[in-house]
Amino acid sequence: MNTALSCKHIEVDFDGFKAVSGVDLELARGEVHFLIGPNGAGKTTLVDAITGLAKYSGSVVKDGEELRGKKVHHIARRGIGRTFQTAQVFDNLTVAQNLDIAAGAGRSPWTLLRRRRHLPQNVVDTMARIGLADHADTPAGVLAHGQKQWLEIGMLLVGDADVLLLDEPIAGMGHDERETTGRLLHDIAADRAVAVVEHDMDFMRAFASRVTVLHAGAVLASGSVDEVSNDPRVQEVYLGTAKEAADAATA
Amino acid sequence: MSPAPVRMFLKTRLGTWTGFGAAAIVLFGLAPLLLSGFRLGLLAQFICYAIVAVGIGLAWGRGGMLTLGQGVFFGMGAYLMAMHLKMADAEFRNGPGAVPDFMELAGIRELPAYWAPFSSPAFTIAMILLLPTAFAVLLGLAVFKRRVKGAYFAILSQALAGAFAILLIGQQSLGGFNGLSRFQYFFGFTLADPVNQQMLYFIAAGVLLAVVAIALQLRRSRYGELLVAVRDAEERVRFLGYDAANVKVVAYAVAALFASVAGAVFVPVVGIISPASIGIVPSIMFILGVAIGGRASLVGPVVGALAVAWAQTALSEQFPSAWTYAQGLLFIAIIALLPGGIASVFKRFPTKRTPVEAAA
Amino acid sequence: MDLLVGQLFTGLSTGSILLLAALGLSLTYGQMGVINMAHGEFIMAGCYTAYVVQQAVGDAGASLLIALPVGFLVGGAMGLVLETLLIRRLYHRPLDTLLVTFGVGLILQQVARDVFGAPAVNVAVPEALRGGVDLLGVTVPKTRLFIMALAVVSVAAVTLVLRFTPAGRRIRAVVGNRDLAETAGISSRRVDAGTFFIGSGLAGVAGVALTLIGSTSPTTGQSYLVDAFLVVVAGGMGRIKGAVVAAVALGALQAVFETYSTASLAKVGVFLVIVVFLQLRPQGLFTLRTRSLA
Amino acid sequence: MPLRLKLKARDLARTLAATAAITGLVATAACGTRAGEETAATESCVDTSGDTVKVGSLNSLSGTMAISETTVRDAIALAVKEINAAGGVQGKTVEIVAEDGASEPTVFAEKAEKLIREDCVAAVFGGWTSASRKAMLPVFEDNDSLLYYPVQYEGLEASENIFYTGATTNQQIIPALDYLAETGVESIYLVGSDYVFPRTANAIINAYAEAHGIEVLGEDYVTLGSTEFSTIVNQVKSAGADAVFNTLNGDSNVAFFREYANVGLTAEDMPVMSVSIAEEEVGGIGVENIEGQLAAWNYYQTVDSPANTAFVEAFKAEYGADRVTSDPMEAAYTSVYLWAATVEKAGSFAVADVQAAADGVSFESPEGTVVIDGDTHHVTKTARIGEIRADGLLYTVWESEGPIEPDPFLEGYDWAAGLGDTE
Repeated sequence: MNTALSCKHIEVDFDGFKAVSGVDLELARGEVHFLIGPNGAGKTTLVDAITGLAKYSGSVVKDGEELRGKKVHHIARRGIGRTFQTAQVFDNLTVAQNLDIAAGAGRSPWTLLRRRRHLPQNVVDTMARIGLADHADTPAGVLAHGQKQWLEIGMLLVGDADVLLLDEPIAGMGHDERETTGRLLHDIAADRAVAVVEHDMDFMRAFASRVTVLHAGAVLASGSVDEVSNDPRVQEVYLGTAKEAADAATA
Repeated sequence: MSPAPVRMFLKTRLGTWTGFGAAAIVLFGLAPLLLSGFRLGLLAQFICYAIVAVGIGLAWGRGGMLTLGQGVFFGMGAYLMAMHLKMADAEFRNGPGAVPDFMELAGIRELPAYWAPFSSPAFTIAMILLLPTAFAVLLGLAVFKRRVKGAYFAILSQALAGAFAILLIGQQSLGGFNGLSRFQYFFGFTLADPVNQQMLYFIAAGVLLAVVAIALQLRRSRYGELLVAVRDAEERVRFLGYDAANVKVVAYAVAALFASVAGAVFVPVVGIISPASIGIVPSIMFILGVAIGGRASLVGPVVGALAVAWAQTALSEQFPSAWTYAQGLLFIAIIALLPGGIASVFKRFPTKRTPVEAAA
Repeated sequence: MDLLVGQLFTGLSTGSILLLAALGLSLTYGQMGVINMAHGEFIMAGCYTAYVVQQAVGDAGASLLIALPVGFLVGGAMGLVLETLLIRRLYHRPLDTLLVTFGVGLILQQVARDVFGAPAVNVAVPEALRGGVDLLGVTVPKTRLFIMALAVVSVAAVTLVLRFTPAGRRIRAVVGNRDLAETAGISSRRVDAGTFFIGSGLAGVAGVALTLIGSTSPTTGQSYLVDAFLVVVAGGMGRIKGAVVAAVALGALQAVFETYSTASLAKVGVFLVIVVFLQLRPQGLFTLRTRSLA
Repeated sequence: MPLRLKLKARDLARTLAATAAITGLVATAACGTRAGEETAATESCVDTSGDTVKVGSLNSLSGTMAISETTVRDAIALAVKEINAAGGVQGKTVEIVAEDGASEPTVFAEKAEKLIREDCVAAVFGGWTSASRKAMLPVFEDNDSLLYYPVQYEGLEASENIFYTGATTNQQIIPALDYLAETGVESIYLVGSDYVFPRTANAIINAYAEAHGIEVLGEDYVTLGSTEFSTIVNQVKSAGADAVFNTLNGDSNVAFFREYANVGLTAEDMPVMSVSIAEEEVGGIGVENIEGQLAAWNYYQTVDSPANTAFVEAFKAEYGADRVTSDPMEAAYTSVYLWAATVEKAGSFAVADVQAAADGVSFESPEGTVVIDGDTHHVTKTARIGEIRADGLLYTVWESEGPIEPDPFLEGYDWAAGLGDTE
C-alpha cells in the first residue's frame, strides 16, 4: 500500500467538547477513501484538523513530514487540497482565472505583477478533464451547482495536490452528474489519495475503494465496502439512523 | 453607442491608450485653458483626494479591506512634505539649521533632531514613499496575519486614524492642533506665484495619471485576479497554498503609498496640513467618493472623489445644513441601493471578460 | 494611597461609562455581526430625551427617573426602525452596513442640530446626585457612583434577560448558530429586531445617564463611539462578559496612562495596547470556538 | 491573441514614462518665480466702480465650531446692515458674500481664496480658531488682501494683511492674572485643551507666576472635545490651589465644571478663571454648575454704556429677544465699523490705502473706545473680569483703567522676555 497521509490519534477539543477523539486514518494513493458517519460524527472537523484549520493533538504525517502546527497555506503547499460542503470558488472570476490562480501558488512576485500571457497548459488540460472546456470565460458564479464542484476539484488538480479531501462533492447533483463525478474521482485517484466525506450510501457503494466509519468523534469501523456494510455495529449506529437523512439529502 | 462597446474598446490596448490620452488632454490641456487660477488650484486639491480614492478603490473595492483610516497615510505624506517646506523656508531666511517660524512662536529654540534630515529634498521624497508604505506593511502583517478582517479591521483602522490625529495634536514640534502652514517655497519655487501654482496643478494631474496607470496594471495582472479571489473567498485562497495575508498587505500598502503621495502634493497646493484634515471624519469621507463612483471600478473612485469634493465646495456654502443631509443620504442610498456606484450604471450590459467588476 | 485609590476609582468610573456606551453595541454586534455607527447618535438621542423630559417635568430628580425608561424606548424605537428599514436588507454585507449606518448617524446629528440648535443644552443634575462622597480619602462624585451602579444594573438586566427569558434564549440560540436556530423554528428575523431594540435601547439609557457628567450637544454621541467600539473589539464579539472585562480594563489603562503621561498620549497608548492584544487574541477576550469557517 | 497580450505587459512602464514626460514638460514650461526673486504682485480684482462694494463673511456654519461662529456671522451682518442704513461706505452699499469655513482650516484657506479671487471682496471678516487664522494668513498675504479677525487669541503675530480686533494676551490673560494677584491668590492650577492657545497662554502664565511669586501647582491638558475629567479634577482638588486658570475649549467646559461642582469645589473655596467661556456657553454648562466663577474678556452683554445698550437692542430686535451678545460678536461687529471708518479716512478701498490710513482710526464700540494701532494692526481694548451670575449673564467685577494698548509680542513686560521672538 502506498500511504500518502497518515493520521495518528487525532483529537480536536472545542471548549471541552471533543469533536474528534483519537482518530487514526491512513490515506493511500490509488484509493478513493470514503469517510462516512452520522451528523456530528466529526468528519468535517477531521478534515479541518488535517488541513490546519482546527487545532488538534496527535500527528498528521505526509511523506514523512509532520504537518501538525503548520499554517493552512503551508499544508496546502505540501499537496493537501480540500473542498468545502458548499463549493468555494471565486464567483466573480472566470473558470480560467479560477484555475490559473489555483495553479499558481508558487509563482514569483514578478510573475504575479504581470498580466497572464497565456493559460498554463495544465489549466487547459484540467478544464477539459472536468468538462468545463467550453466555459473558460464564464464567471464561476453563474456555473451550475455541479459544475462549481467540479471546478473546485479542478482547482486542486492544477495545484498539484496529491491528497484530496473532498467534503460532500456530489451534494445536490443529479444522477448523471454523480456518475461523472464518481468516474472523475477514480480517474484522479490513479496517482493520488482521495478522501471523500459523504452521506450518500449508493454513491459510496458504487465508488469507494475503502470506507472509514466515524461515530461520535471516533473510528467505528474501517475496511472495504462489504466489510463495513456487514459490520453489525455500523448497521446499528449508522445505517439505521442516518439512512433516512441520507435519502432525504439525495432526494 | 451603447456603453458596452465603449467598455469593450477600452479593454483593448488601443483603448487604454485612447483613454489615457483623453484624460491627459482634459487634465493638461482643457482644464488650464478653461479654469481660472483659483479654480485650477481647487481642482488640484480635489485631484489629491482622487489619488487617495484610487488607493481605496484598490484596497476596498478589489481587496475587500474597508480602510477607514487612510487619513493616517495621507497625513504622513503631508506632514513629511510640510516638514521639508518649513525647513527650506527657515533655511532660506536664516541659514542652515534655522528653526522654523512656528517653533520660535511655540518657544522651541533648538531644532528637534528628527527634523534635521528633512532639509534634504531627496530624503524627504524617499521618506514620503517609504515611511507610510513600511508602516502599512507592518500594520498589515500584524493585522492580516492574525486574520483580523472585515468589520474588525475597519474599526481598527478607524481607531488608528483617531489615535494618529490625537498624537499629532499633542506634538508642539509639529504645530500641534494648528498644524503646519505658511509655506513660501516649493523646492525653490515661490508658491505665491500663479505660474508656480499652475505647475503644482500639473504635478498633481501627472501623479493622478501615474497612480491610475499603476492601479490599472495591478488590476489586470495575475495579482489583481488573486486579490479579487481573496476578497471573495479568502479561506479558499489560503487552502490553495497562498498566504492570503501577504496578498492583502500588498494592496493595503499600495493604497497607503498613494494616500501618502496625495498628502505630499496636497500640502503645497493647499498651503496647510493640520490634524483636522486627517482624523476619523475626514478619513471616512474619503470613502464616500469611492462608494459613489464605484468601489471596484478604476475610474469610478476618481470621478466620485472629484464629484464629492466639488459638491462640498459648491453646495455647503449655500446650504450647510442640507449638505450634511445630502452626505448622509448619499451614504445610505448609494451603498444600500447601488453598491457598485455610478460605474455599475454603465455596466448594465455585462461583458464576458470582466466579471471581477461586480461589487464586493 | 490616595493616588492609587483615585486611579482605581477613575478606572472603574471610566470603565463603567465605556461599558454603558458599549453594552448595546456588543449585543447588536454579537447578534448580527452588524457594526452600527449610528449607535453614538442613539446615545445622543438619549441625552436629548433627558433634556426634553426635564423641560416637561421640571424636577431634575423625577425627570431622571422618568427619562431612563423613556430613553430606553426612544433608543429602542430608533434602533427598530433602523433595523427594519436598512440593516435587515443589508444582511451579509457588514461593511456596507457600517457605512450606511454612518450616513444615518450624520443625518441624526444634523436633525439634532436643526431641532435643538448647535449649542450644548443643559440637563440639570438632580439635587440628590450633586456633590461627592468621601471614600478612602478620595472624593467620589455621586453622579459617577450612580453611573457605576447603572452600569452594573444594566449588565445584570441584560444577563438575566439573556439567560432566563424565552426571548433571551432565542437570542442566544441565534448567536450560537443562526442556521440551526432557524431549523429549530426560531424566526431569526424577529430575534434580530428584538436584539436591536434592546441594544439600541441601552444606548438611550446610556445617553440619559451621561447627561449627568457630560455635555448634551449634537456631537455628544461621536465622542463615545470609537472607544465603545474598541471595547467590543477587545472584548470579543457578542460576549457580555468580554465587554465588561474589556471596558474596565480599558478604563483602568486610560486612567494609568493619563496619570503618568498626558490624556492625549493615553488614547494612543490604549490603541497600541489593543493592537498588541489582538496579536495574542485575534478574536477578542472571550469567544465561542466553533467549527464554522470564519 | 498571445502576441497582443505580450505587448500589454509593458503598458505600465510606457504609461508611466509618458506621464512623467508630459508632466515634466508642462511643469518645466510653467516654472515661475524662484526663491529670492521678486514675485509679480497679484492684481486685485476688487470692483469699486458700481454702487456696491462686496465684503466677505467667513465663518464656520457647519461642524464643531458652528456653535460659536454663527453668532459672529450674525453680528457682522448686523453691522453691515446698520452701515448701509446710514448711507454705506464711501456712498456705496456694502454687500456680504457669506462662506462656510466648515470648522476646517483647509476649508477656511480655500474659501478665503475664493472670496478674494473669485468674489473680489474688499475685505473679509471672520475666522475663530487660531488654526483657521493660521490657514488663512498666507492666502491674505499672497493675494494682498485684508482679514478682520475678531477673536481673542494667543498673540505673537502681526501680519500686514490682518487686523486683530479681539484681545491679544496683554489685554486678557495678563489682566486676569493681575486681578487674581490683587485678590491675594498665591497658587494656581492650570487646566487647558491641548492646542496652541492654552499652551501659549500657560507659558505666559508660568512666566508671570515666576515673576510675581505665584506658585503653579499643576498644568494639565486634555484632548480637544474630551469629556473625561475625573483624574484632572481630583488632582486639582488635592493640589489645593487658591484658584484655577481654565483655558479649556468648547464641550470640555461642560464636563469640567460638572465634575468640579460634583467633587464639592465651589467658586468660594477655589475660583476658576476662564478665558473661553462667554454668555453663549453658560447655558450648556448649566448656571448652577458655574455660578460665581470668573471669566476674563473685554466685553459682556451687561456692560453699561449707551453704545452697548444700542447694540444689544439692535441685536435682539434683529435676531430675537432670547439671543445674547458676547465678546467675539462685539469684536466682529466693531471690526466692520473699524473697516468702514478706515476706508472713509483713506478715501479708498485699496488695501495699501487702508493699511496706510489705519493708524489711529477709532470707534465708539459697545466695549468702549477702540483705536487701531498701525504698527501691530491690533486695537486698544479695555480688560474686564466678569462674574457669572444666576441669570446666566456675566457681570463686570473689575475693569482695567481705560483701554490697554495692544502688545502682541509682550515687549513691554520684562518677565516675558524670551517667550516668543519677533519675526
